[in-house]
Amino acid sequence: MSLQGALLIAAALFAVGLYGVLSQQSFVMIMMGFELMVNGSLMATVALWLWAAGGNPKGQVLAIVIMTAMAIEAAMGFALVTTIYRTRKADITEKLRRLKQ
Amino acid sequence: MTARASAGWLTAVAARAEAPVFLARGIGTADADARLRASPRLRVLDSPRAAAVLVVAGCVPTELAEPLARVHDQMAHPRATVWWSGAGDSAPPVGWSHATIVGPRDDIEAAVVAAYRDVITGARCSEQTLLPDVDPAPWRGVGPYGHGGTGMTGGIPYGRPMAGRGDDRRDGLTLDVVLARIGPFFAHLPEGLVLEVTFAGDVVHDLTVKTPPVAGVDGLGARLPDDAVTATMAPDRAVPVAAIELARARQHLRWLARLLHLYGLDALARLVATKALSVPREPQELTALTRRLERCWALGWATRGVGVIDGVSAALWGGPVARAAGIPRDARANSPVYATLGFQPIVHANGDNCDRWRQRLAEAVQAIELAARAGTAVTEPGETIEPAAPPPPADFGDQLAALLIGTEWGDAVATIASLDPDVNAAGYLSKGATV
Amino acid sequence: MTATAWWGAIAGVGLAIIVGAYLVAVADRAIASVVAGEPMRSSILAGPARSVALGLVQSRTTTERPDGAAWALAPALYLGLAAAALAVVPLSETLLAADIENGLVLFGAAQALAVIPVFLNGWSPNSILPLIGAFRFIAQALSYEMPNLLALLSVSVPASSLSIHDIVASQHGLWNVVRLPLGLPLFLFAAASLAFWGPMNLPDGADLAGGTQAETSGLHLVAWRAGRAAMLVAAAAMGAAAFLGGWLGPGLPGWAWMVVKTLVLLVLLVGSRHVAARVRAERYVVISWAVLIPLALLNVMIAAVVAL
Amino acid sequence: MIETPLAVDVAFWFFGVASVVTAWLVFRTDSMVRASFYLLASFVNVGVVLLLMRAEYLSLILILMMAGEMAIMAVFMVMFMMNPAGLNPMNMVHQHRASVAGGVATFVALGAVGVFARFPDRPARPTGVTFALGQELLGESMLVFESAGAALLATMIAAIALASSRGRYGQADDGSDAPAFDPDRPFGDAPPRPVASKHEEQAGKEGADDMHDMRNMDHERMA
Repeated sequence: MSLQGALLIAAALFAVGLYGVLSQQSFVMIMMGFELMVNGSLMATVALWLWAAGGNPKGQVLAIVIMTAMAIEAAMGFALVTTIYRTRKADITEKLRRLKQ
Repeated sequence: MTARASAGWLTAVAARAEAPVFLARGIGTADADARLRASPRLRVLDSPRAAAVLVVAGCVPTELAEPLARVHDQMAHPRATVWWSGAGDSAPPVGWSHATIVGPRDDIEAAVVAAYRDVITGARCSEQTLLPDVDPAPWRGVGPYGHGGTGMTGGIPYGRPMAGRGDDRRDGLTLDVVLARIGPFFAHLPEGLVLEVTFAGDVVHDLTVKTPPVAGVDGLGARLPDDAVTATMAPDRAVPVAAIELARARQHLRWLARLLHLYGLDALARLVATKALSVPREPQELTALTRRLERCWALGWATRGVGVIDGVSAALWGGPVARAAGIPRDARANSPVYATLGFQPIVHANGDNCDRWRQRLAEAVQAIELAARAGTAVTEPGETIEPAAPPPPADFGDQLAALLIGTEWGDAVATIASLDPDVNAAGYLSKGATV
Repeated sequence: MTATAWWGAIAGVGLAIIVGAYLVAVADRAIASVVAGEPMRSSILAGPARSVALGLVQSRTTTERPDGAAWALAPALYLGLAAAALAVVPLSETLLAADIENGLVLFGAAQALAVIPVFLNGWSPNSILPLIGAFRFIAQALSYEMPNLLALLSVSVPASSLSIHDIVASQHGLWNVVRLPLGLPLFLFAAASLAFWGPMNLPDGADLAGGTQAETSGLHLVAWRAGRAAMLVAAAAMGAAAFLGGWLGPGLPGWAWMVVKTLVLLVLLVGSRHVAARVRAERYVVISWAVLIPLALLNVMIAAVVAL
Repeated sequence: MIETPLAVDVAFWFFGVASVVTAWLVFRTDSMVRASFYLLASFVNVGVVLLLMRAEYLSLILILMMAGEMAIMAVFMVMFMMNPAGLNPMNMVHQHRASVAGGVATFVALGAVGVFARFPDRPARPTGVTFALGQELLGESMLVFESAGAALLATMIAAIALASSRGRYGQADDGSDAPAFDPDRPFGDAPPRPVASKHEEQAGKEGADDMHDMRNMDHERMA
């Protein structure tokens, strides 16, 4: 257990999430990718808080802000998906070409 | 202790448990549910999976033989069948030779317990599957990935179509729907009724009656052992009023037991089922029960405003359903003998599930009162007899669809149960009524 | 913690679950007998053991193309979550399986995760009625979780701590059931919902032919029912600790008070099955969101005012 | 540096690697429900790692929050996804190679930063973490905490406004068209109504039940 190890795992989570965001067609799967990316950054934050920030509680506050961002991302994501689905009947990105027009 | 000895010890303990029973109701089985449910040595299950004894009650028409076999094959081992044929003269069809056969006047409880004990302890072999164990559709082989279907987002993989989105029934958000077939041995539907339901989540998105309830073939309905009244009931004969009214009370109480079970009140259901088996002769014996149910706010809360039937539809359903909706139509009101007994039809106003159970409970109490007062009075030959549960309307399927589409499945099941379109009970009681 | 303490804690929680689940089954039968007006039979005590024996004798069945791994995992996970929830509840001032700073949060997390096994148990058999039961439970869980967490939160405010030990200690002189009168009813509502017991039995109702357990038999079914009973036990123990003052009480030793209080709540929870009809799904959701969440918020505000 | 027992080290690597593996499985499985539960598993694994890293409160809150979110996620999948079951292979990806390259490059870059950058070595004290956090949240960082709350409230209102059926321009579903179910019609109209296939007539496999017979249905889409 070390700072380097934790950051490595966080980087891997972030990368997997990024892969999902870039590659998936389904909105819900893209959101999963975003969640994983935020998850990775959460882990990195806590690791830095533990090893490098001397346990300053502000580090944990930052982590809580990240988790809030995660919740907001999910809520807005679901709301947007619902709206797009209502208006366009689309649930994968390829169907949204008409959005560009 | 060897493994064998410990297994013997285990089975000996298991054999003393309440026998888990799944009841497959055939024709002429108004009594079966209450008889099994009232017994402390049995446990009636809603699903055959965990049942050890399959009780086939009444006559099973040939078109239901295969579904019945499928229900049988779903049960876990060890399993046994008790064929409770009602009249006792109809042998089970080929393939059911292992089943215990019980006659109408035999002790069904003892037979089920014995079958359970034997099959658990190994004195009797667990029954083999009746149908071949094959997939309904091939699971590999077609399509670009060998997955059995065509197209990524549609097509018919494995021989069945993907779910489609149905029109919205609620708030403008169209969702996926799933088509399923419920019946013919679903515990809370009338015997033989098969519904094709399209579910959007918990909501009944669409509903069609695939097969109507099995109507009693002539004479079959009258085979119930304890319904002496039905045996004597004929249009050209005078029938004792007391017998009619006790049969009515019994029918209503049986129905109430099933409804209480549906709402999860199993202990009360057992109490009511016991009362249905030996209908009390004093109306006071039901006052405690009535008060308890009327005071059970949760039951009122769960049933009020659900499945409202009024106006023309209520008149079509007739009987207690119509009277619960405020239509005071009752053949007994025109009967001279009932007039001498001071009969007044009971009505309720709202026509919802709540008023329907209140209606039937009040009618059961009234029926016991009438029976006590009637003494030896008899109806006039040829007189119309009000059935306890009248036959369902001719456009049964349309009525159900109009009533249930858009409701939640729990409400839909409760509404069907509250209508009590018990074609068999209705069959014979109304046979006395017609002509 | 030493290795002995670990094993002791695990054994203690396991024993509490086995004994508690058995007591739930016995209480259920006893209350049913009272409601049905029957004499007390010997089967009330021995019946649950016989049913377990039947579960061991009976084979498991399978459906067409189930997700076997997830299906088998579901009851184990449910039992495990109940055990985790029970582990943070102290039996007496010194007797506690898992003494952590955030016991209340761990309890809440275990309860929140219970959605997963229930959903899996309904979804994995690949059959329509269990599936509907699974979806019903998600709707139910999303509705009860907020009142549940808010009710739990309210007891941490007067204690200024998330540790259950401190929460019990803070009730010296005045129990939370008096201080926060809305808390316990909200908590019990959520507890019955969590174990989908009695009036809250939406996912396993008779209208779904047993819902999430419609396709299960044998040992699986026994484990599933044990999990539900264990959830009830965990909730009753937590209710006793958080609202009824846990081990506090005159005369008797602390653990005895805790056991008595847990049993009282357990009988309340178990008995609800025999006196209240199943709530309609729609009404359940409306009540949870429109009535109980505001009440729970009010409860938290009362707690804040009391703590000032 | 923080000295930890071997058991904690082993647990750290076990759950850390498990979190990455389950995250990867999210995009590899062919069932939507499984995908969301793998995501939850990944979160729980991260939660355990946070627990090992002494952030007890954060770890438990993360698990608590994600349990609810994954439940919602599963519902959404089944609502919106046309192929949640993996009846047909779920290969719903685009620009796959670029994505893999992007992921790998990101991992290499971030990993390099994590491994080679020099961070100050100031480990946290092992106790009183939650208490300190509470003091901070309701003391110095009150403003941050309050903003998070306000942001969540705004999100709730915005989400409801977006998702409700009536927007400021009238009914949200005006002029919509149904999704494509027919592979030949990518923007097709109404889906074919599920019809009973011939297979229903065939003899049943044990386990496909008749009580609620649905063997001709498409329930596996939920698998």
